[in-house]
Amino acid sequence: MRIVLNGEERDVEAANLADALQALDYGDAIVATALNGEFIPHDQREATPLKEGDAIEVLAPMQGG
Amino acid sequence: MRIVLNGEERDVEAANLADALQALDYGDAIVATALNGEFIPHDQREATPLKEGDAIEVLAPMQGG
Amino acid sequence: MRIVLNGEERDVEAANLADALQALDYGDAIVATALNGEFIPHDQREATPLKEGDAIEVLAPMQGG
Amino acid sequence: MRIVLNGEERDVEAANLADALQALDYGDAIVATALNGEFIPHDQREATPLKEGDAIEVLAPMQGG
Amino acid sequence: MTDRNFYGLNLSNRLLLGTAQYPSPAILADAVKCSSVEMVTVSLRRESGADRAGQTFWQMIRDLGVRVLPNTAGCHTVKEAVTTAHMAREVFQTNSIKLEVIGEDDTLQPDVFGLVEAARILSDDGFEVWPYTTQDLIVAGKLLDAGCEVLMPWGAPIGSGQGLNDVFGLRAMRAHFPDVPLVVDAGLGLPSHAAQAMELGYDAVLLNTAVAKAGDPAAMAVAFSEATRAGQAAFEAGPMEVRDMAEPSTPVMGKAFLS
Amino acid sequence: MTDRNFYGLNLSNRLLLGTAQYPSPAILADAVKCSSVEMVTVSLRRESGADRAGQTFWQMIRDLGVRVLPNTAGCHTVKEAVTTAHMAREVFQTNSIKLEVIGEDDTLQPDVFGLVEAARILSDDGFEVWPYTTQDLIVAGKLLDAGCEVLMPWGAPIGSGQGLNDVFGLRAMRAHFPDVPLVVDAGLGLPSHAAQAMELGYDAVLLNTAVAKAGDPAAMAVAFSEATRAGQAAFEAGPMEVRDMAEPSTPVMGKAFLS
Amino acid sequence: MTDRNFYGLNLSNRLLLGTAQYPSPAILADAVKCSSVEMVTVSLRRESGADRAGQTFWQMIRDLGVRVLPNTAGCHTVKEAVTTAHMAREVFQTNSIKLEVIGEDDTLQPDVFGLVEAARILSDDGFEVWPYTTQDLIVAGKLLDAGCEVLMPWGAPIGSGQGLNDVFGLRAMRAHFPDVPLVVDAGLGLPSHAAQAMELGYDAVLLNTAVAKAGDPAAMAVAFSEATRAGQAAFEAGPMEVRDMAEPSTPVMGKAFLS
Amino acid sequence: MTDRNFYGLNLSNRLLLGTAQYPSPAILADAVKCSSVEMVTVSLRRESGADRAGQTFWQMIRDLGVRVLPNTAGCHTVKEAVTTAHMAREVFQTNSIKLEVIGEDDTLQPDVFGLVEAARILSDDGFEVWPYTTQDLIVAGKLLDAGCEVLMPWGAPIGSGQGLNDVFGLRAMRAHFPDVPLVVDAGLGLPSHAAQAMELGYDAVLLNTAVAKAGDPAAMAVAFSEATRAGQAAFEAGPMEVRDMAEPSTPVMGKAFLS
Repeated sequence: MRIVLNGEERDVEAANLADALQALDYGDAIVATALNGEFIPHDQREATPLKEGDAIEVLAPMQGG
Repeated sequence: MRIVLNGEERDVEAANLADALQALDYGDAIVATALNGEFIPHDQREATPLKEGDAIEVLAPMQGG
Repeated sequence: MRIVLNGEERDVEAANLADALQALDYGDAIVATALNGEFIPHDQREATPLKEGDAIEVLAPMQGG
Repeated sequence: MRIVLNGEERDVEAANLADALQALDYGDAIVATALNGEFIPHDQREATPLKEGDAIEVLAPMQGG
Repeated sequence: MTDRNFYGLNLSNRLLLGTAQYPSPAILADAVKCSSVEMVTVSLRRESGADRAGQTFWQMIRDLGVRVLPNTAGCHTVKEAVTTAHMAREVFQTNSIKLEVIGEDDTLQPDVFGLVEAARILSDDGFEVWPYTTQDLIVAGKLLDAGCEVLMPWGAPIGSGQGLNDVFGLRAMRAHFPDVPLVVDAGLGLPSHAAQAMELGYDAVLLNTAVAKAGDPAAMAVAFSEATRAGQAAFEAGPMEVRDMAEPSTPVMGKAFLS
Repeated sequence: MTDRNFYGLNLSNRLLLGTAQYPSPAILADAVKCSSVEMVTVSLRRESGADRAGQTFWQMIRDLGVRVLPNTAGCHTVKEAVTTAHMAREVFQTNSIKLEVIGEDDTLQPDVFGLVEAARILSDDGFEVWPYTTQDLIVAGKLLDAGCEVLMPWGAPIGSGQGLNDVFGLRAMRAHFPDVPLVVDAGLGLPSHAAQAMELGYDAVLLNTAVAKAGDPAAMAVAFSEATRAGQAAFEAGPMEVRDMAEPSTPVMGKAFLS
Repeated sequence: MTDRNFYGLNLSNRLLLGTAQYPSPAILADAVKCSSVEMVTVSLRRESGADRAGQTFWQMIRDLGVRVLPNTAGCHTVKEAVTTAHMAREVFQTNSIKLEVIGEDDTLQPDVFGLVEAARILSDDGFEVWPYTTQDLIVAGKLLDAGCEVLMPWGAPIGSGQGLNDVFGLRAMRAHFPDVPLVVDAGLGLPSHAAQAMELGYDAVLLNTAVAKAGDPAAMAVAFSEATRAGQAAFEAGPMEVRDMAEPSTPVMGKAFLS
Repeated sequence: MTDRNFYGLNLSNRLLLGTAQYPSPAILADAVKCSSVEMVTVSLRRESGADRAGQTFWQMIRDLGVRVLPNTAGCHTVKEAVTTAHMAREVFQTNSIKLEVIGEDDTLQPDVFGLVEAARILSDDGFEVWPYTTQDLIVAGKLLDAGCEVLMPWGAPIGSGQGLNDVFGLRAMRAHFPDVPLVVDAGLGLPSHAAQAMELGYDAVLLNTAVAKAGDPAAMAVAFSEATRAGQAAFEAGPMEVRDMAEPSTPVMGKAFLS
């Protein structure tokens, strides 16, 4: 299935957001996720199905001012 | 009839705003009027009836910064 | 003998500046002395005779900015 | 005779400063003169003889701030 | 900049003058005439049928033959400001309005939220809005979107005479809106403040107290008028580059050796 | 202040202008005429019998019909300055001399020791000395003792255009010598600087680079002339008191209730 | 002021430090440790499953044992800011959020309209909002109404190092909100700027670039930390009255007569 | 700069403190101890054989174990200053002297003519002269020629608390004498002033009134001490470049797309 991960097109086979993170090698990384611009809390990732063309943002802590 | 003119209680007998201005000695003074906080254009004064307790503001040009 | 000590007239009987300091109760106080506007070092006080009308300044440490 | 005019070596035959100015093409130009660092007023130029190696400054009005 | 216009209006004198707080009407008239200002601000206040003070004032202003810019001074709400603007339009027979929506009484700074809302309502209703605002660029953008064609950021609190409190903000505003007529309104205390504002590239200055409360208001009005023109001319003439160190003005070349 | 004179000389235009660094003599002439300055500074430099550049310049200045104030620019010693002054007196036919004894080349600040000595020598010799000095009050006092009747403290380094670097010093100097004609000389970059100097109570300003190096020198000269007059007028008219907080210019009394 | 708290949080070190732009993570860690700051700002950025840069950074910050204040840097809309805040809350496990809604990219000044709206939404949702705002008192009032218990007016544009561009505005804000914790956020370039902010009565300063871009960031962090404490202490100690003229510190009484 | 010494003396604390005007000797002692200053200024005044006030004061200072820098405060002539210096040397058993030759009583500014003369006499006589001077570069040069190895330009009039009135002058002085120990003496009112002086590259600050007249002198002394160290550290750490416009501190790269 074709999705957009952090702005880049990717192919991934995953029933839901949680699976996708695994498939995309995030393992147990501490990240926050958004699907098509909406925040998806950690505990809702499994219940969040993906479809062709979905845009996923996976964010982690970074330097900031 | 008891009305409030520029913040002060006044007695005036007048069918409408135009009459009231006459009765209140404004004659042909260049003024703008408001009734209960709403602007009443010059040409609508006659068509604007007054009732007990109405608040009339009669304003004229003044120094300003 | 009439002298001026720190701006005030005083009577003192003393052969020299060293004696005068004793007579004026300075004892072993740490002070610097000037006679008629000239600095008189500690070790020259004895060799410094006084005469009627001499102006003596006796200065000590004080607050300063 | 070898002299220095405004910092440059020049040859000039002149008995005095007035002659020198003529010989050096100043004609009736409005200038002020100094000889070896000393101001020579206009009316003393003729009475001012020149000798080998004299340094002459000939100055005129110029822009200034 | 010279051919900059304000809602189509060309002002050769870029000093706009307030009409309040003068020792007497005669001195106000004098100040206006001597400084040949072309536009003055006025307001609306309660008129009594008995003395009709406003009628006399208005006649005096008309006799001066200057344009008037009515204000909404003292209005703290959108409704107050809008109603006052409508009343001013009828009385002064002009679509021009200096829009003030005051948000705080110690600084008399504008309530930029109410300001933008009132500006939109009035612009939509055909007014030419001259908004008294801050140096906030986002607010400025919203005012332009609302239909304003002139912006009037404050220099300092009204009547304080402090001058330009935030030169950086004024400079940024000029840079950000190169094509918008900008007027420094309020807070100026001395002619050098007016000159400085114009040197920054501003198109006009508006003030009142500094002239009205001067020992000699007419003379001060002239001084501000000249300083405003001087600052404008300097901006147009292209100032020198500022240097860190000194540079001789008198040429060094050709200097005599006299030591 | 208006009737303040400079060695008996009355100047209605309190802007004194330098004549150096202009793009062309024509532009210099233009700047002088347009701004109607009454006094300009000039210097002496080496003349060549061949081209006689100085003669042309001098004729041009005379045609302008302005007074000249010769300077001793670039002189670093008392002897140089004194000799130059004498040569200037003969050439320019004036006792007036702008006395510069430069002590340091990065800032071109005066050597106040040499300055006081040269001022005494020249004053005793009948010169009317206009000393280029600092804001140092003790130096100022010695210059007055030496015979100077005018003092010219710097605003900033010559040619820097920085404006008034030490407002406190200038204010203290004005307060300390209320009756002495004071001229801010050097360092001004914008008309607002000139206005500010006059608003401090100074009697004149002298500048060169800010006008000569402007994109349009003539227009800038006019701007400085107007700003100088504006600052002078403001000082005389009596400025308002500066306030910490705002004060409404439009009267609050009589404001309508429209909420 | 010492016992002023920020959403119940007591900070003995009133310097808040950003974590961006350091030459290396080690140097950042060093700066934090040496200056013993207690709270640092962080952000959220895209993570790649491959390198997981963010994980490393986050571990480093946790090892430092300081509190984190996540920001919404770069967000230009309410929606962006609100979504980012929610994501930050989950990742950083804190309700604290430094709310930035940028309105203009040259100055990076806040969009005060979006800021107030986002502040309300987030406060209602249980966030402790630290809003990056201007000196606008009306905006400040709306932020407090929206639920903010801390205000963070800018000193100058982010990363500019200009210091306090509008001292009047900062002073007015302090005077108007005596009981609100106020933090000067952004624009500081030197420790003296931080000291000045605290001397005005501000409760903390937040900065990043001035430390990160210093030649020796750790040393500069310490310098800012000390200057911040010094300014705070000075405000509490009660500064002297400024005087126009001099007053001898050394007593005149008792001075010897030696002439 | 850190290893800069003052006549061979190394000072780890670059704050020099005056000892006058404190509410009580105990508070002075407290201020000195808490701020761990290493050198204080003192003076000489008339002693009465009866109360011997000076003896008590001197004992207190010695108990503090700090170095003393005697001054010639209040001296208006070379003779007075020189004689006072000699008397101070005998009493305080030190060759160090803070040389003041006051020229004017409203500003207490130095008489630079008398200052240079007295500095030469005292240097030739073995004194280590710390001259209280202005920012005049030529005067500074003459003081160095006279034998001074430290220069102490004023920041503002003694006791005024105005801060640095002429930053340009101070900066020029630092640039002109890169290798001379420079101390800003007098006029500072707040710790930020001290930090600013050190950030300009000055080597120390000397003050009295700002601490002595503070509500809590000991706390203020500590604040000045910290701010001085902070400014020194900042100068050594290498400050960032100031920018005209904003630059995001938080990286833009990797920002999420959430709109």
